[in-house]
Amino acid sequence: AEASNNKIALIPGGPHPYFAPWEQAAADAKKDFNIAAVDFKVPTEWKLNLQTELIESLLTQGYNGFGIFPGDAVGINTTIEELASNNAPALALAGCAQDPTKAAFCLGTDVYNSAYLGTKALIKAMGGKGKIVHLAGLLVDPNTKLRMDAVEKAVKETGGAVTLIQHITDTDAQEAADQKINALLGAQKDQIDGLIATAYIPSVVAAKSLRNLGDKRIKLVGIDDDKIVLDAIKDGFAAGTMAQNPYGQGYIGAYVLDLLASGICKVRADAPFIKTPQTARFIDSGTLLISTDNIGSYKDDLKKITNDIRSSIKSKYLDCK
Amino acid sequence: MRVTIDSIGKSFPGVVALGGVSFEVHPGEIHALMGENGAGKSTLIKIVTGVYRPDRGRLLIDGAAANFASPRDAIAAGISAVHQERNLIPRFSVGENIMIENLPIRRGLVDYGEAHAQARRFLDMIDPSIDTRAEVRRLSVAQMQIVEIAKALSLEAGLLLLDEPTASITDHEAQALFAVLRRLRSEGKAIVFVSHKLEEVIALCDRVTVLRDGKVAAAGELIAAMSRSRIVSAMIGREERVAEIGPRTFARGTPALEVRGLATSLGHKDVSFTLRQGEILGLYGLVGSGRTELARALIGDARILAGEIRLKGAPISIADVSDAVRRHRIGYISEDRKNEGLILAHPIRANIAITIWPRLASRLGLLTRRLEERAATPLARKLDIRTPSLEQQVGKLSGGNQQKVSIAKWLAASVDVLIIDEPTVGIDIRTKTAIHELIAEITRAGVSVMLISSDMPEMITLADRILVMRDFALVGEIENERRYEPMSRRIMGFIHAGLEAGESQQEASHG
Amino acid sequence: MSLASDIELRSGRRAWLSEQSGAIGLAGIVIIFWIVFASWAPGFVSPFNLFAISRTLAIDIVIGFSTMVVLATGGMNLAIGAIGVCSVMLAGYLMQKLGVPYPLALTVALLLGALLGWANGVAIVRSGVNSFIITLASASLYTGGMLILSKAVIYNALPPAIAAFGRMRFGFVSPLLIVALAIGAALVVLFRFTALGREILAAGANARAAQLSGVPVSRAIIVAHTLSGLLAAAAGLMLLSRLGAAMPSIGEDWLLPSFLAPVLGGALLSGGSISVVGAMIGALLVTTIRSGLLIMQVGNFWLLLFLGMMLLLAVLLDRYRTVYAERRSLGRRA
Amino acid sequence: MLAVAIAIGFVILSLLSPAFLTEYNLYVMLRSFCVVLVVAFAQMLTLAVGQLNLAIGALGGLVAIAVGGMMEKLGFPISAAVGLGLLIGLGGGLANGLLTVRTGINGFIITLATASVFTGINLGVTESIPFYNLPGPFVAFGVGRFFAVPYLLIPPVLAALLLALFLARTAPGRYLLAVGGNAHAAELSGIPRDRIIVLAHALSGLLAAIGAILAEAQLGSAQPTIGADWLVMSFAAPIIGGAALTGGHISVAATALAVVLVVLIQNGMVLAKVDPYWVQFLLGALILAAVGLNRLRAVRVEAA
Ligand SMILES: Nc1ncnc2c1ncn2[C@@H]1O[C@H](COP(=O)(O)OP(=O)(O)OP(=O)(O)O)[C@@H](O)[C@H]1O
Ligand SMILES: Nc1ncnc2c1ncn2[C@@H]1O[C@H](COP(=O)(O)OP(=O)(O)OP(=O)(O)O)[C@@H](O)[C@H]1O
Ligand SMILES: [Mg+2]
Ligand SMILES: [Mg+2]
Repeated sequence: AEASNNKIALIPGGPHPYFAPWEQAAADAKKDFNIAAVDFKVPTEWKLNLQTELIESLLTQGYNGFGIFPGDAVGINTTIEELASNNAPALALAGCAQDPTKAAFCLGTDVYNSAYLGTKALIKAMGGKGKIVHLAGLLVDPNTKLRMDAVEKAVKETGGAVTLIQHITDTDAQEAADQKINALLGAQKDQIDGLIATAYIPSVVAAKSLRNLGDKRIKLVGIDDDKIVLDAIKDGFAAGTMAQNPYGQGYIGAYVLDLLASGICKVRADAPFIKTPQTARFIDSGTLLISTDNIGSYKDDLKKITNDIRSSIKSKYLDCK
Repeated sequence: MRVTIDSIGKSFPGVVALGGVSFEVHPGEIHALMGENGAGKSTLIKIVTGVYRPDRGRLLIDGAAANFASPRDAIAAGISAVHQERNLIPRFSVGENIMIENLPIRRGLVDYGEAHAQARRFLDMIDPSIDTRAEVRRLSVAQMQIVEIAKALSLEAGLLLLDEPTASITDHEAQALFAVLRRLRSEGKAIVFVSHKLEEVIALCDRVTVLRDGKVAAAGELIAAMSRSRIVSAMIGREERVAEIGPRTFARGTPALEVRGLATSLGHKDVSFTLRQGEILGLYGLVGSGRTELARALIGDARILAGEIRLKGAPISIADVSDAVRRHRIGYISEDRKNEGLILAHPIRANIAITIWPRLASRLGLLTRRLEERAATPLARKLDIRTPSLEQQVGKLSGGNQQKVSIAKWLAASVDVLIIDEPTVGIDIRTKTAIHELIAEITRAGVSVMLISSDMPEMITLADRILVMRDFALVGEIENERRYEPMSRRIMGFIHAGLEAGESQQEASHG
Repeated sequence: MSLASDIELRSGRRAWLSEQSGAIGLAGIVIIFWIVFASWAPGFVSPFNLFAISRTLAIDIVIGFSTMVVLATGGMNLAIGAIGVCSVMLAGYLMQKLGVPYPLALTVALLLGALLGWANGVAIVRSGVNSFIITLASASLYTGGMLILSKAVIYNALPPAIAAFGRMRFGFVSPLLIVALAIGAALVVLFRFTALGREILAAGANARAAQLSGVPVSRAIIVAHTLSGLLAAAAGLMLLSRLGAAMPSIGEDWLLPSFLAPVLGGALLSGGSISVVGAMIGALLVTTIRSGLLIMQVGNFWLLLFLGMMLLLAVLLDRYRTVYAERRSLGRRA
Repeated sequence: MLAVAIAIGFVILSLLSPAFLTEYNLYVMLRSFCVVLVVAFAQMLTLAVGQLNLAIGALGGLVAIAVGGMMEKLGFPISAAVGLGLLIGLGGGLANGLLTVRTGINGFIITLATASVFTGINLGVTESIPFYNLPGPFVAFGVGRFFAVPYLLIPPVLAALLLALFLARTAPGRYLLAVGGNAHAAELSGIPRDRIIVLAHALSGLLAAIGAILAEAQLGSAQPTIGADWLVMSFAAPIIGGAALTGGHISVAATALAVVLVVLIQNGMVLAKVDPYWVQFLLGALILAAVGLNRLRAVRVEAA
């Protein structure tokens, strides 16, 4: 590709291991697409105002393309709008901004679908019946509501064979998660047949707790590929986990932002976006269930998905000169 | 221990507290340090005890230069002090407070039995009635002062500095203290004694140093060779006879405050009296007899269990203190100026004006500094408050000047009934008269005053009638004839009648 | 140096200056930081960055005020974030679901803030329990109530005027900053020139002495908490206008910043002493350091480290200045 | 007292849910009690001298990743890593204390700033990626138990006993409370005020480090986020336990009871399957109820 003098920033919502692959993705994208700068910039804390301050400051410093994980799906929109009015395109990466938004599109995991598929996988692992508990993230995060709905939908489809005992929320902090999940297992481990975790931390904590209990009866489907969860899958303490594609999000995001910022391309009005409850312009960055079958190869699978999306994205979604 | 103070100087922003002071304290003497409020006495004591460092000058202990960086150093050098302000740990027991410099340790742990036993020994020198296991915050002001004295004695130091130790205790405990001090003198200890009570200074001390505006006005003169009036004129700087308050003419007016059969949650039983308009009604009693607590009940700060309070003939109920002050116009000057009288961090101006804020505010509801200043200045002048400016934080004034502020603010408030608790504690003789005059003046303007004081001469000078309280009950009422001897004998008669009864009871229970 | 006629001369301007010396000194330090950042961080003084700073600053100031008014009483209010979000969600609900015109909706939301603050105050005074515990519990109670009622939905179809206000620019300042300054002016009047404000301070400095002077201490505490609630609601609504949406996550992270500005500005945690101007400059100091460091590209994960060190540096400078000033004034007079 | 509220809660929960009194649930509750307890003690010590320590969580996070890093990356033996971790905590607390005392700046501001410094180092070093490969025995300690008693409970209980003894019966402990009760009076009594304040901060840092290491053992990994949510709880427990923010008045036992109370409430809400939207609300209401009960009793006692 031609050299471009764009400066692209990839900005997560705050420090979190999920985003670690973005750093490599940024470096790879800079090299592969010959972009002047692709930088991974992390807000110091997981707070919307720190994220918006960081973005504003990067704009001041001449960055002109922004891949953002919205610290808040709605709250980020005023900032994205401001970017747009300064001719700096923005993409929502990993998570979406809520419509109406000026983000060009959202490239991320379809949280609703992922939670739905995860629950389906769990139900399958349980043999189609039993009682489950949903471990979710921050209640004030709108995605949590989506995930709760998705879990309920999957449960309802079993026609009563599976029942949902309860949603446990606000388990995003290590210690809160440890306390709540252990309290749950302490009290009702005999009544529970399955756990579906739809946030990073509770997945890790649940995997650990089941291992401590030595309980292989209770099935767990988590999210993300934290080492503890992967080990739990290997050793039979978890049935699977829903992998997301953070590297692909960062890599493809930087690629598209470069094209948009250069003014070469525009987003096609009639592109075949997926419609989700959050946005009408969604591209699935790919999600897959990691289980014992593919635990050795899932990284390659994700790489393949990434390359597929990358090579088709220009023709499918963009309108280029 | 011989202490030489050599041209010591100390300044605070806006004030030269000490401007080159020199004198010497010898072993085996009680050395009086006198001076008007703000003369620099406490500052000097704080320098000797390492609380402040002098700007200039030297301090010599037995001829060797001493350079104290902290009170710790001074204590280590064998110096102990009772400071003017109470300095106790409120949640610690009396015994632990007394022994805190020197807690007995056994096998690495504090030995409380031993601590209380030792504390008992020092406390007994002054007042055996205080329990060493009681928490200090539950004590009365006077009891705290006694604990403070016992604490200073416990160090058995070579130099003992006492800054107005008798300010809020009665004669009874003061005499016990003097006996201890005389014994220490005979053991060769050096003692510095600060007091505004000339009589006790003359009776107790050997020599006197007088400070005036931070300078020495008389250095180490023999008391025996000084007359009362020479000490006074050295203090105030001119030949001036301190005016005695003139005879009071008090026309028996209508009742302002009537109390009938009052019983309180604090333990008062069947208290009844009448305070007439324009009258000064004295309330005398020993420390802990319940005078302060009665005042508390009258201003809505304690639960009233039975009885009736009438104001100008109409029965009233008092919801809380601000109700008493703002609706019923009953004011109370606390004996505890630091905790209850003043807002130490706020300027003099605001402290004086606080009682009249709502009234001061202009029509727009705005309250300017100027308005406050206009109200406060005349009072500050009348009471001769020594300060660089009315903006000075009250906490930075000398003890006596703080007391003046706490009085001034109530003279500003236009209340109908004013309860005054120990008004002239720590006040110099000249200002004391001024305060007496002011109290008389407000009564002439129609304010009715209830005066609580442990200072018998003050009581006999000021009060029109005197109530005597003992064990939370009124035991006597005397028309004041303003002659000291017979009056004090009659008052003590009421108190002793009870004391003897109490003692014989105690003996009975022992026996 | 007894009380002489020069009292009148000494007070007035001199007194004002000495009282404001803390704020003035802090302002000096802020200016130093501005000079440093302006010359080392390209873009720091660009119109866009100034605008961004002014907008962040405005909200931080009002959040700081909300805590400051209870610090004046010697208490704390841990519920300001909860009150803020309740007000915001109510405003969002009124405008989006009920179609209430925005001036009315915003007023009602402000009143809700005041009401919740008032409830805190009453609970503290009536129970005699520490404000820390009461507001800790009520924060949970208010947030919980909001979640139960709103089910954590977001209102983002608000009248366009709301978001437009947040985006508006006067030169390179946001009108939000003007709102914050106006609130500051009102607070100056309250604490300096009204009996009510002075009573709050007196109650904070020494509740017992104030009470014995006839100050209705309970009322002062209730008023301060009501005001705190009102200010928390105001901050929330300013954020609403900035974000253009009412969301249940507002206010979660207000707690520490809300203390930082007033305490930097010289407020005592023990009560009775605050500085409105100081709090504003304190907020400015923090915003300046944060923005400056971001623009100087101080590396990513290490940013917090530098932020902490800059903050230490600033307070040390301030401390040194105070000590130095005291020495000088002594030297002159002695 | 608080104990009454706890007893009531205990009875209600055991009636409500048969699972409550199972050995495993008791173990779970005791386990979640450990870290909070030590953290509350850490704050309690600074409260004792009338100061606040906002850096407890940040220091804890730093110690956690330092210990994790030393064990995983540098291959230090457990004892060395833990020892050094405790030293870091002590050092951090010492720094807080010295800065507060030497500069005369409010401890609130100092610890707010140092909190930022500690977290900054933490994030700078880890880039927020946890250390996972902690040595087996260390992790085993975190999950081990003797019937319902987790091994993890041993350090906090020891800490509580030692602290109670320290505060009640040793000279430095008494000085600590004396300085908090009336700093000026303490100074006049020859107590080295500054040194005592530094001591309080240093011990606070040490306890924060213990809390961090316990949390690490409990979670089985060194998370950079350890400590992030300690702040409010660290104050809440001592203050619900009756500590005065102005200093000089704290209680080890009451603080521990307050922690039990809060843990009980949280555990109870999971057991009772409380609807997520009601969790926050009930938490607030129950804390208020417990405190109200406590207050009512206090008033009764005073009136009597
Ligand atoms: N910390 C301080 N800051 C400012 N000024 C002070 C401070 N301490 C004392 N002063 C001033 O120094 C002067 C001397 O005060 P000092 O307390 O020594 O007087 P004193 O002789 O003890 O008076 P009193 O009889 O009223 O106790 C007074 O003018 C007082 O206002
Ligand atoms: N032996 C004692 N031990 C502990 N506390 C006591 C004792 N005697 C009295 N008190 C307390 O001391 C206080 C004495 O009451 P109060 O202050 O009304 O007395 P007073 O006559 O005004 O004397 P003064 O104020 O001079 O001490 C009360 O709070 C009482 O509970
Ligand atoms: Mg004095
Ligand atoms: Mg009394």
